[in-house]
Amino acid sequence: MDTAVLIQSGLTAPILVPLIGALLAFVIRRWASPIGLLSVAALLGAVILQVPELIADGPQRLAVGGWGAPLGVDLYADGLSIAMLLMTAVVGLGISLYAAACFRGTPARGQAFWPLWLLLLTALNALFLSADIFNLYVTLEILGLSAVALTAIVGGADALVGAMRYLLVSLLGSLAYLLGVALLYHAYGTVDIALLAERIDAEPAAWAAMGLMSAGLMLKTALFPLHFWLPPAHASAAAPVSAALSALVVKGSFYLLVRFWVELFGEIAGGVATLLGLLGAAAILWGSIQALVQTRLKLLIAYSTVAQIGYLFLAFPLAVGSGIMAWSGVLYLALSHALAKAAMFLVAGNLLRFGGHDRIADLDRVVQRLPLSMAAFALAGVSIMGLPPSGGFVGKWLLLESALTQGRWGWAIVIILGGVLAATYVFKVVGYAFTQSENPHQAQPVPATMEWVAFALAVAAVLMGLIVSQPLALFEIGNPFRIRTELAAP
Amino acid sequence: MSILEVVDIVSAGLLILGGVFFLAGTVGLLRFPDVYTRLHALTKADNLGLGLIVAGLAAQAESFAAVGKLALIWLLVLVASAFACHLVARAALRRGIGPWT
Amino acid sequence: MTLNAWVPLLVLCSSLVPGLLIFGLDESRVRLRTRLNLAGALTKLALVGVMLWGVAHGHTYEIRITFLPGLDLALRAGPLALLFLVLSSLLWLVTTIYAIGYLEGSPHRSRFFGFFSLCVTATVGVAMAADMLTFLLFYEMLTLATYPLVVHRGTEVARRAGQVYLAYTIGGGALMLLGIVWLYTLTGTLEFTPRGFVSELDSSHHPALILIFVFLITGLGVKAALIPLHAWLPMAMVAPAPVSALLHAVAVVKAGAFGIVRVVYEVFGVEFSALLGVMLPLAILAAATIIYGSLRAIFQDDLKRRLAFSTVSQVSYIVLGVAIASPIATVGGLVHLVHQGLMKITLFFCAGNLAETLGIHKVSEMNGVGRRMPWTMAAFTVAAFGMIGAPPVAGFITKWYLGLGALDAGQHWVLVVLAASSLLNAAYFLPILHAAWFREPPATWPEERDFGRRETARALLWPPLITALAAVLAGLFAAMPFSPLEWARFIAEQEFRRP
Amino acid sequence: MGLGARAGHLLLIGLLVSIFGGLALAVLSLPSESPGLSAQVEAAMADTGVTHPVTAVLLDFRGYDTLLEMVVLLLALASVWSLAEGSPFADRRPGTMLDRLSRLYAPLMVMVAGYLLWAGSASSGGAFQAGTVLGAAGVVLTLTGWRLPIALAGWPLRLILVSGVLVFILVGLVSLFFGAVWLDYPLEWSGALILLIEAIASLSIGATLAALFLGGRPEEHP
Amino acid sequence: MTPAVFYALTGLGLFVLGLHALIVHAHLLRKILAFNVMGSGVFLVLAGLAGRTPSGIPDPVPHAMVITGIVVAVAATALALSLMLRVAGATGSARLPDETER
Amino acid sequence: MILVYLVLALVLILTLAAGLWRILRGPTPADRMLAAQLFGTTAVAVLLLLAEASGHPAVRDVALVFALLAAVTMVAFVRRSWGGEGEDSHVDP
Amino acid sequence: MRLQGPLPIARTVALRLALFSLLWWVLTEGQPGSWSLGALFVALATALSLALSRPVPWSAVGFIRFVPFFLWWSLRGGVDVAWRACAPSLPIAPGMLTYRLRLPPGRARVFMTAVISLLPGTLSAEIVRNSLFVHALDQRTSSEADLAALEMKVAALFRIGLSTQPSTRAETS
Ligand code: NA
Ligand code: NA
Repeated sequence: MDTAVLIQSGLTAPILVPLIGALLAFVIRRWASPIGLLSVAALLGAVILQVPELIADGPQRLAVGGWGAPLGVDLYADGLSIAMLLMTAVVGLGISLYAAACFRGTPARGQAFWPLWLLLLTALNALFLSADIFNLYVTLEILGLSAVALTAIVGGADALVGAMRYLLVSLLGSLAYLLGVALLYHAYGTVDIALLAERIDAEPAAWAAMGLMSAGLMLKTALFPLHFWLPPAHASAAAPVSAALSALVVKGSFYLLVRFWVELFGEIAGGVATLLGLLGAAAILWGSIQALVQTRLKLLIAYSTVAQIGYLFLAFPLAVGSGIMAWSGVLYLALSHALAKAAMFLVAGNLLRFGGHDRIADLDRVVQRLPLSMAAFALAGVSIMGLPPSGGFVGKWLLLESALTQGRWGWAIVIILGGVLAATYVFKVVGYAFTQSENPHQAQPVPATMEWVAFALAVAAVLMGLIVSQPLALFEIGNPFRIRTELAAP
Repeated sequence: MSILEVVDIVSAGLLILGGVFFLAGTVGLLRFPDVYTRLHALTKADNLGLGLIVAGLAAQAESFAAVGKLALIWLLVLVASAFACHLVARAALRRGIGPWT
Repeated sequence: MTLNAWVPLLVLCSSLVPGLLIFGLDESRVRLRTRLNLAGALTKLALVGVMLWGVAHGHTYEIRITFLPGLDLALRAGPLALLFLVLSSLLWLVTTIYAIGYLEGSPHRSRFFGFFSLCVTATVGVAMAADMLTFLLFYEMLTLATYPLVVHRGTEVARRAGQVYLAYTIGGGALMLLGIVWLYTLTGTLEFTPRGFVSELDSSHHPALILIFVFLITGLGVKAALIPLHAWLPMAMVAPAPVSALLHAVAVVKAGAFGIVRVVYEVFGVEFSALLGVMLPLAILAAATIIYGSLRAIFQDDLKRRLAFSTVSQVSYIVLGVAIASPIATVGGLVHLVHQGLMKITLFFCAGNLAETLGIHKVSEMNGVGRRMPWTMAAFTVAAFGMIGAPPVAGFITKWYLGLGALDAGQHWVLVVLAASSLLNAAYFLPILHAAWFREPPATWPEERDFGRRETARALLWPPLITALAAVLAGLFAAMPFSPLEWARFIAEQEFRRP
Repeated sequence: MGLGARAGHLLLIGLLVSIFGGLALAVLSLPSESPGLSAQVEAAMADTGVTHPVTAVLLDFRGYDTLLEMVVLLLALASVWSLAEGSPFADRRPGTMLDRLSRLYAPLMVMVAGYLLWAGSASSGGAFQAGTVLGAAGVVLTLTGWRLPIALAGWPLRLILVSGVLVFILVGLVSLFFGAVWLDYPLEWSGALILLIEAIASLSIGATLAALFLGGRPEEHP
Repeated sequence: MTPAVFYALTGLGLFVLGLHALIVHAHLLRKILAFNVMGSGVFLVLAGLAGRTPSGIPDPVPHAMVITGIVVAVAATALALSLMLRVAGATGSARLPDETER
Repeated sequence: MILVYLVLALVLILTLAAGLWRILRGPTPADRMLAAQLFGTTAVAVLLLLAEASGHPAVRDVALVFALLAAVTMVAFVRRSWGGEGEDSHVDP
Repeated sequence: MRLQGPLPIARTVALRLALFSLLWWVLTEGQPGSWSLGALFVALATALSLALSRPVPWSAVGFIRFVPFFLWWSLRGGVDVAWRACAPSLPIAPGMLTYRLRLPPGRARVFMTAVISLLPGTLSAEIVRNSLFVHALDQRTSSEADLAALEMKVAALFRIGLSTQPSTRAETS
């Protein structure tokens, strides 16, 4: 065996580890839960092992099967991919621990959960590592189908209808994407992103492909006004699934949008950036207001996701003038949102299990009855609102700085307003958590693991606001945002 | 007139005849009054049509194995339609669809 | 890093660590909780004492970590920071003792004292913040840590008050954030510097700077309860009395006022602020708040609401002192940071005692209460006279220096405001004193509790007596070294020192 | 349909027509001749061990895509099994005619599947077509009352279902021993390894498709 | 018009027709069928344009992609049908709740 | 000959279309069950003709698979649309 | 029902192996190099077929006699229905016949049921006990005699001796 090749092939580990785990969990159902936990732990290890490699040698490219683009499929990892992989592994581990405790009482549901969940992680990692737009189509499908199936595993009309709508949207997005891929291949004779970047030009085929692929991915990311499917799906799923959907799955398609934008479309269609930003701004306002008027906690959190997705799209217009700052800010928001939103949905799961419902106004003194969960909710809320010190604050700071440096006041006001609205809906929940409900409910015990996992994720979201320079340095490995050096120099 | 031309003519004749039976089957399908009679048309005429087409193609085939494969295909269709015919008729009968008289 | 660098961090931790530990404590562990509270408060006081001595002898206490490239989070204990630090750590100790007595036997005390400690942590963080970013961090932390105390009782009224409190403070915080980021994009630094760091900017940026000033003052004015941003404060009166004390005297409104001091002196600089033309509007706003708060206070029958409007009025003395832009007025404003704290906390302690012991919540129920609770009402009387500005209580010193400063700066209208406000102060305090001491007590009190020989519980009685005494001493020994006045002078000298 | 709905429908049609127009414009703007990757494929065929270019693309050049595609199938099955309570065809016995037909056809289908597998390396065909036919055989048998023995319906069946993906991964890992990256088959073994993958994959695909068609988990209905 | 372009345009037509059916029809089975029509359209574009090689022998790469795409479509359809049955079982209707009026 | 194949294939496709139109109109569900049969037979014929016309004998394999799958479709169709009616086990031992 | 003659299992296995080998040869169109895989699948298919279909007695002679009979009747069947479909007067008179089967239940009966549908004018619709319900396209021409003749051929193919007399009657519908 050649150690150099082995190390290089380590890039496949984030894909193969959860995949093999999924196969084992599917076959050996009795041990699905430990197999799942072990796989996710191993996944985290495998991803962390990639980091020093990346820091030492810069971005990695691996020609799977030894062929190399354009004939074969390449894997590619730079700072951006690694950041997303780390996010997936960390949040994934949290969700896995939670799920193991959550499904202990319902083994059938747990056995259904693990293979699907591990396949979802496989798909996410494969997506973050792929450099090939057709291969990405397949990963997108795995991601979408596993997410749909996970949404449905609780059963019940709400979850099933939510899952069905999600499936329709997901398939529509994939088909639009695939048609775009078809056009790009036939226009430029390759599906490798790097090669496409060299060949792409502002011409009808590229424009059509951009429209199709962006629309498909925007649909999957649930960017306003294509968000309609998200709240019912995310709100009706089981808690660990909701967490995974909001924290991780929507980031997958967003990541692709960023990649494609930076590598392929940004050059040919700069003007569309403003449109994306405007949709993002609308998402922030609309999502937040919708979150505010919800009476059910999980729907509130789901609409908050709609709003937070909006933030991610502010980078497109802002990056035109400030480059890395806006991208870093958005990436920071994406990562901390993953931690915080996962924590919030897990807390919602705890409250649901505790009280049997998630009506906000009927929360019955949960602050003292589930203090750890509520602390987790509040801390996650801090990051969602963007209060210091938290990952959300760093992200918003960078975005604000990028907007104000360019004197683009509109964006700055939207960023600020979104934070205020977020505070309003977060504290709506926190406020009712202090009061006694008029409809007191039977309290069911909540396993300690389920509380601690949510808390740990929330704390991590806050801590991201104190450890900033390392993640920022990681993002820049391999110059994923294609910042030209003369611009990047201070 | 060479052997090849004769084969071509025979082959074309068989093929066209096969097409005629397919056509007749469809005419029956359109004209016959109930599901049972339409079944007659479909099963018998189309199978004969396919058999004639297979025969026509077999005359052109490059090898005995190819002839065998063509025959195999015909046989498979034949068996399937014979069974299907019975099953559909039975299903119709059990659903209380009376034959047209 | 020198040993000194760790001291600010230790000051933070002296309340943070007990707070986190208390969260984990079972409700019934009363003794352990009390010990943790007192140990934290005493440790903090000791550490602050060390720094006070050190700063007076020219030592620096500073710790910083990198936040973003080129932007640090930093804590530094300078003279201004210490003024606030001493006040808050001293009053924390007293308030803790008071709260232990006040909440005896009530539910959720672990949560209460946990957040109480976090509140103080945030306050000392605000005091020691060495730049605008760090300031913002602790300022927002203060908002978050206070919220659970405001809604502590868990009633619908408390929840509503909490929402109003947040609506104001979060909105203010958002404006501040906008101002801070904007400032940063212009200057590339946020570090508090004596006489400010923005004056070098090209004059084309002056309109932007004015707007930034407005954003920052608005954000800070919410907590400092400047009109029209004051409405949350009277509503927050639903919280338990120790919380009111904390809000009004130690933490929240003080953090706002202190922030205004920082912004005017160490971000913009007094002279540059005057150059920008923002000082007169600020002074007028402060004056208007002073008058408005006093006027509203007169018509409140609810004792705590009357005190709350009094706070609205009194805190603006600090802002006024800053806005007059003369060294002497600065001393008056700064010293009032301490003086108002001592006096107002006394008043709230007393109000809490009346509520706890006799069930008295309204001014109209206070007839003859001086005979039933002489010690409490004695402390109340001292503080009230201080508020009015009667010598030798500390409030007099404040008004004296403010008046002198206004004369010095040629702003004679301020004297009118001061006089009017003193009259109004008298108008809402003297009737209380008259009723308490000179009216006949009723046959029964609304809800009397029996404390045997004493008029009320020991833990409730000592704190107001101590703070009232401190208010008198601060006035009597204003000229002594380390007195609030001397320390304010020390600060003012630095702020107005010619480079 | 109300007036508003009609207007909405017209709007929709207008939108769709313009989408079509835009896409058609893109298609018409493509160069009329384009080699795509056919030249590269042809040049590399000698290194694949198979002779049919589509098979070479599917199992060698873009074998990773194919692996993921088999994951999709498995995922669909895992999803369907997580959804359905049981096969709707649980206990109904077929009639004599159906029973006979299936008994006659099943061995034929196995033969055809084998043939398609063999044909894949040289002409169109391969694991997926063979798997489809095998799956059809499974469907026919199950529909006509045949049941997997209970002893095999648990993990042995699941092992068969995952075997396609598993073998693909493992064969891919073999290449690591030869100092090559994952899925880079050593040249002299390439054809045989691809055939191995295809053979097991077709079995697994067949089982998956049949199971997908039948819906529920088999072990719940012995 | 070359056959390649003809196929591609037909494929685009199918795509758009399927999209129309997807939006207009409320019944889930029709929506699922609409996806299959759209998918066939995409595959037709992908495979049809592969015939533009100078040699006339179609480019094998898009063909392989189509095979992959078909398998994915089959899997997705199977899941969709299964889910549809569950939705129908749970809600009593194979339509999404807010689309029942159509 | 190629012309014969192609024309014939076209004719078959047209008859298929006509037949399908008839079948899908019903009127009974049993009529629709004829679709599988008509479709299977005609499609096999068309595929065989196209295999000959295109010179790709491999297409014949598609016809073969089609013939097999047509039987499967029919079995599935009959089984699925039987809907709860009795089995014929009472008919045969 | 009576089996005529023993059925050595070895003969059946050999026969089926040969059949499937022939099938493989047909499928691969005689290309060499396919037999390693071919042997595997021939063995698999044989095993499966043995598991699914027990050997039954049959007669090679009967088979050889049956094939031309069947082909001829199929041709007649096709021509018949095509003529009836295309004739302007639509000369059909459909109806149900009931035929009393003499073949015992089993493969022979299945075979007959299937074949009837390919023959002129008849369509097997249902079997109840020993009664076979046949749909006739033209009651006037479809005769019991044809069905009996077919039954005899099938019986010969499966080495079955028939005893009772055939009987059909038109069903009033
Ligand atoms: Na409540
Ligand atoms: Na290779």
